[in-house]
Amino acid sequence: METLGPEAWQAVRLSLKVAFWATLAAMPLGIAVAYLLARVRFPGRGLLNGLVHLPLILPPVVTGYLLLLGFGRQGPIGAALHELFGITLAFRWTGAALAAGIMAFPLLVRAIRLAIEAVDPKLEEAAATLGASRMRVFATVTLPLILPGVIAGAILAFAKAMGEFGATITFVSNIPGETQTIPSAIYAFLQVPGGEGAAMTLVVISLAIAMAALFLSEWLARRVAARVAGR
Amino acid sequence: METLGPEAWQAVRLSLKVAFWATLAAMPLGIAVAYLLARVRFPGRGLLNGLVHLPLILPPVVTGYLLLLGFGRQGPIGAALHELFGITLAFRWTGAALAAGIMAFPLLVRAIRLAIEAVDPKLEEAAATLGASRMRVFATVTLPLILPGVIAGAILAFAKAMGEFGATITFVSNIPGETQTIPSAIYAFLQVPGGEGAAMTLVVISLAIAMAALFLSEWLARRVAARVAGR
Amino acid sequence: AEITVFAAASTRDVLAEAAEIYSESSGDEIRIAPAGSSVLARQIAQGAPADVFVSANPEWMDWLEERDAVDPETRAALFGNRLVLIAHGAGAAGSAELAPGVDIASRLGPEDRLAVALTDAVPAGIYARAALESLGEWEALAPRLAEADNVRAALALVALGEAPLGIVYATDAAAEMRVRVAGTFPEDSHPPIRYVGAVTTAAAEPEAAAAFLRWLGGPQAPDIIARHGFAPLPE
Amino acid sequence: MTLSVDVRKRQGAFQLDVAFEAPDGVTALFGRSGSGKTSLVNAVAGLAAPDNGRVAVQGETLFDARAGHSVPVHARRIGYVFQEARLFPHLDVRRNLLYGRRARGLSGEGALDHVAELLGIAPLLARRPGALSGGEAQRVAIGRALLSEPRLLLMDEPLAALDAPRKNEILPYLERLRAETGLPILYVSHNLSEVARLATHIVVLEEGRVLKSGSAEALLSDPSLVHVMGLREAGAVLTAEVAGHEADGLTELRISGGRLYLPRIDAAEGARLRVRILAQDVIVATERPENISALNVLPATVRAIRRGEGPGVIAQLQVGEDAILARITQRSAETLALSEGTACFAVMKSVAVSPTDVSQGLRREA
Amino acid sequence: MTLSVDVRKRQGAFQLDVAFEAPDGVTALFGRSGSGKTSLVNAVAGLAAPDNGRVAVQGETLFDARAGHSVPVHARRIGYVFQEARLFPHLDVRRNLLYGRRARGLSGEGALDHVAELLGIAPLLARRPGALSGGEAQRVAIGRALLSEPRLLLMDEPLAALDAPRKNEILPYLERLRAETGLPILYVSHNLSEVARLATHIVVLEEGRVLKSGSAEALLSDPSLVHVMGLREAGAVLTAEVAGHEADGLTELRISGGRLYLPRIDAAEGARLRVRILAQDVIVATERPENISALNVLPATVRAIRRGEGPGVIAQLQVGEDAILARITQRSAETLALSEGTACFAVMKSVAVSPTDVSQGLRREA
Ligand SMILES: Nc1ncnc2c1ncn2[C@@H]1O[C@H](COP(=O)(O)OP(=O)(O)OP(=O)(O)O)[C@@H](O)[C@H]1O
Ligand SMILES: Nc1ncnc2c1ncn2[C@@H]1O[C@H](COP(=O)(O)OP(=O)(O)OP(=O)(O)O)[C@@H](O)[C@H]1O
Ligand code: MOO
Ligand SMILES: [Mg+2]
Ligand SMILES: [Mg+2]
Repeated sequence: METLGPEAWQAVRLSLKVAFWATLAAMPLGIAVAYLLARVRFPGRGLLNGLVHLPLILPPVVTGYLLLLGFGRQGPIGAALHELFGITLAFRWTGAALAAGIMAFPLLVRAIRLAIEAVDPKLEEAAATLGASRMRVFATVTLPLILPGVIAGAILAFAKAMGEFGATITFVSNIPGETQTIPSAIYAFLQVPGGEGAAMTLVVISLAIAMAALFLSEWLARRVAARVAGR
Repeated sequence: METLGPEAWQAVRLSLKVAFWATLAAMPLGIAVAYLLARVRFPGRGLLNGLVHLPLILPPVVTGYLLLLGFGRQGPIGAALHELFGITLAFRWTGAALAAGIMAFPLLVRAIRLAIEAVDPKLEEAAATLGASRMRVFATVTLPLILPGVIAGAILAFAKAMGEFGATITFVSNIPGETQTIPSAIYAFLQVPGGEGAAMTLVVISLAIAMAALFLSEWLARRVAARVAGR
Repeated sequence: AEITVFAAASTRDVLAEAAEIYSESSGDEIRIAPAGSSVLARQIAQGAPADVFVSANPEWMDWLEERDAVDPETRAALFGNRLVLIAHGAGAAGSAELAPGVDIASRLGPEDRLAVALTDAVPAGIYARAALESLGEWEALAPRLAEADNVRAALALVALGEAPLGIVYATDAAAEMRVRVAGTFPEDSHPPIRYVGAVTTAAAEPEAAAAFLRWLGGPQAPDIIARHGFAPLPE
Repeated sequence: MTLSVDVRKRQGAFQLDVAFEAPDGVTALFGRSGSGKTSLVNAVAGLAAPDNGRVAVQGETLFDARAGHSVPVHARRIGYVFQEARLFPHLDVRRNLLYGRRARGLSGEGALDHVAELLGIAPLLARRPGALSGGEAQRVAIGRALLSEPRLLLMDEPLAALDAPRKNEILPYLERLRAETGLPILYVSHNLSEVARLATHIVVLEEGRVLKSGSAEALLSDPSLVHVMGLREAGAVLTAEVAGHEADGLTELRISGGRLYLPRIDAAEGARLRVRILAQDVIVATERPENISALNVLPATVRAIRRGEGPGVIAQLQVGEDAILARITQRSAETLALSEGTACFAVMKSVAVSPTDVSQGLRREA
Repeated sequence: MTLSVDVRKRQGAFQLDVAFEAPDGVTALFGRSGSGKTSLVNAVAGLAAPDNGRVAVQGETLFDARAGHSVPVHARRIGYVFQEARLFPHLDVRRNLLYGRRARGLSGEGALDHVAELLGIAPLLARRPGALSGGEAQRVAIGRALLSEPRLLLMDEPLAALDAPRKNEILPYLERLRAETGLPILYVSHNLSEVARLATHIVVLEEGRVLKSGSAEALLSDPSLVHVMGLREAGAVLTAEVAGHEADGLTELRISGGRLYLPRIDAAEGARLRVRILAQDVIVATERPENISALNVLPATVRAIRRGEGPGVIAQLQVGEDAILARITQRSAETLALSEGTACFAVMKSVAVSPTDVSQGLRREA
């Protein structure tokens, strides 16, 4: 393995940052959407479900392209965000986080949704008879019970976000220090003669991080599951 | 939207074929691995879990490259398959199916695994006291109960397989009628100025297919879940 | 000043080395953002913070010009490349020019394929197709291609022996030990391979950017360009 | 009326069609397995919306199909002890118990200690539900519902999983609850002695309909309900007044037809209460038996002799203004030549009318 | 010995340490909530491995910690009716019932119809478990276990969810099962009259240990177990022989101390059976009462008077070679001047000793 230049290390740090924020930001929305899909019947439920899954289904490049069209500086949403809140996503690490978050979103939602569906509604009923409103039931019964699922989903989303490439490079390009994540750096190394060594080193690093995350997820989820199962 | 040439339609048909077989072939293994991960404690469990998740975490190009190394004509597995069974994967639609299957595998395993973990072990115990061996318990109790999860996972895997691009093109390249799937065709269209129209038409087609699959999955899973829940 | 260069991925190293040298003399910071030309062009059209665009083919530059996203005044061809036929395995480079009637198909086994980049999408593939057509080989080879999504992937197919033959840039062939050049396509068998650069209309410091581009076309650059295997352009 | 129910609901082939009014106190829902008890209780709790009808508690309409009105479950303030415990697996026993108090913003510890003590779950407070036995879990579930301070308590066979001594420990608490707080309870049970002990009012369900509804006294003495209640449970319920407590631990009760001596009852002199006398515990004698351990010998007149299947008959005896049932053999009836109008004595042991069948704190007609 | 158990297992703060041998027939596991009954039954079924010890059924060792031997659950051929029904939700009732037969390769329909009829679940065969009431589900679970043709049946409070008439319908079937097939049963129950009716052998657990183990007769008559069984359930079990059936529907039984008349019992003349007489159903008289509906009046001698708490005493009476317990008031004991050696009469109604407490088909000592 080759030793890596400062740019590569920058990519590692950036990837961690991007994946972390992407996951964190996706979580509340992910939980809300998963709850809607699992427990509420409403028109457009199928559509919402489809929408959530889009990033999984579309080639990532297409997702990136659509993001560029929508959230780019010229894009309607991108322009509005900039106008109203001074938020720029295009070609910033925040945009990379958006892309990574959107790509990881379906995984997050699925994991949480399955966890919610596994919660016995009888327990929620019992909580309601004890005076807990729907919100309270969710916070005090459903949420603690799905925690293993949420953790597993979050760490999976994190791993996915770490590995996301196509949508990210298409949306926010490959600017060192700003949007060049590990996969983008790998791509860049692979595109030039003699870059394979550095690319492999990065692959190994990202593998190590992802594996560590997965082990952590298993371990956490098992601990939480034991607690939650009342053992 | 532009009208599509015969090559594009060929890509649509091929994508369906590739995704179908990828999903079908991944299913038994996916169920087995999910069962192992969910219900059996063994050394190397964490490693197996990590391995299964690799395709989700690695940039797809890297996965494709690794496939090429392993399953290519010169690769040890590819060569052995060719020698022993006359199976060639390289540059064949079967290889595309392999790539798609491997990329979709983690989704399949996760869905099934969560479903298995949601099955009440008390029911499996009850089956054992009635004389059912572990295998029989699995076939007659666990499997029927996880069916909604399996269906949801399978259709998700199918959708993912339909959208897979990076690993596929890297492994089996882009041979019209053999390995040129919808995403490859979209990618090609996007590479040239003015190709967006044709690309978008294909995007819409693949969206339609994926959405149909998702709706089907929801519907099936709900029906099966109702049956399985004993209602 | 800080200059961001959106560069066709294959030019990252050559531009990075050039930039390092240029920075020392000029004091400007140069950042290279490497990606596919098509991706970069679209991003620039969407207002990407690029000061300079270096494209692997002129079409995407034309496309940006039409959209007033680059300054035509600053557009310049930077360097060229050659298209070569490569074969799996190490060995001496046969640099012989390929001529009509070379019958590449006959060098492929019945199951074998010729690795190229996408022939109707990626520059290297488009050039390869043109070259094969002008040599009269296209008919025979069209069904025997393995088209990769970029030229480096085509190179990898040959390097791993998955395809015995491939068509790539000379720059790629030179650095890969597991392939040898089996012949070079005549310059006139395909449109000239030109990497072109221009300053974007959105550039924060168009002057500094233009200066860098001019420097690339100037007398110090050819050494660096040649060292990376690209073909310096005649004045 | 505390609870007014009038609901119709179809479930597969089963049709629930029930209307009744329940006064304050404990209303027992009695009926065979599958008669619709749980379905009905769910409708009251708001867990299943009836197709049609109306549910009101203490004058407040909780559900009205015609008005499209339905108070959400959590706002009904109806406690529910389910047929299965349904404890929250992620919370320890203490926090399970306090769940309802927290949800309703009630302060906790004092009430918790009290209830935990009474239900014998104080040593379990730090445990997780997964480490409880079946009966322990059910006691926690009862405590949890009580602690949420509902205005109506639904209990779906809450004691079925408990052993007899534990049952006998909890029952007095439920009685006291009824007496002290006046908390109205809708109580599902198969166990007639539980029902007799707790219920002031009984609703008998059969195949989704109300077969009979009325005061516990009337229904428990109703020979026409013997097929639902079981022969062994046939009997009569009398209203009695505490006449005094005696030194040897017996309590003297006054009934319309005389005096009854029972093991000490924890009620003040003058208190009115209900006594259940099972038909099979009553011996009929045509002359006053002497030198016998049975302390309760009341003059009676045979009102009717009903023959059932088998060798037994039910003799309905008039004792003062009350009717008592006696289950005796046909042979005895013939030997004693019992027929309508025969003067006789009803003989009952004190302990046969044990506290289990004494209902305390009877409220004057609601 | 049919079942030989000697297991130790720690669960949190709870220590199970139980050894007993159970003969053929029905062995009742009796004990308060949390005493370790379910834990023990699980160890026998193989669902939880003991830390230590040995389990053998009909001479075959199923578990032996020292030898590291453990037969897998499915190969033990031990049926298990769980405290909760645990029906397979994805199978209809019919296929739930046949599950064990299919797993063991037994043919089905005849046996199925028979069992479904007996348990009253024939109309439910096409239903899904989700559409069953609590009691219906439990009946299906019983049928499912029976149909798997186990060599030992574990039942963990199988009837707790059933109403009295249904219980009384199922109990005879369990009795017949015991009599006809000799299927040994380990039966967990809180309900002493169930236990009395079914069990040939009783194991009393207290805090994870065997408090007492022995024949049902001995244990049900044991005054020292009153605190576990509850005062109301104290009584005696006698062995009797059918002397004859009379025209008016009564059956005459011969016991060591005389004759008993009971409502008709379905047993041949000469058959031996067991009769349980509750202490609270026995009246003591010092002269033979006349003109009284109680048909059973047996000469007796007071063996002992035990005072408990409260106003009651337990009089142990010698009736022939048997001991009978009578629960009477202290006042009566004094009035009648009962003391050791007093000659007296035990008076019992026929119906008080109803079929529920008659155990049929008693096997000669196993
Ligand atoms: N979801 C359902 N679909 C169809 N039928 C149902 C459903 N739930 C219950 N039933 C039927 O409705 C009837 C009443 O059920 P319910 O649970 O109210 O009975 P229950 O009186 O509580 O019985 P138990 O004493 O056994 O608990 C039963 O016949 C049952 O089979
Ligand atoms: N997993 C566990 N961890 C710790 N303690 C446990 C666990 N499971 C059961 N116990 C404890 O073991 C004891 C015996 O439980 P078990 O379920 O065997 O009781 P039981 O006699 O069946 O009671 P019940 O009649 O209430 O069903 C109880 O005190 C219970 O709290
Ligand atoms: O230089 Mo390219 O556009 O990656 O083939
Ligand atoms: Mg019920
Ligand atoms: Mg138990």
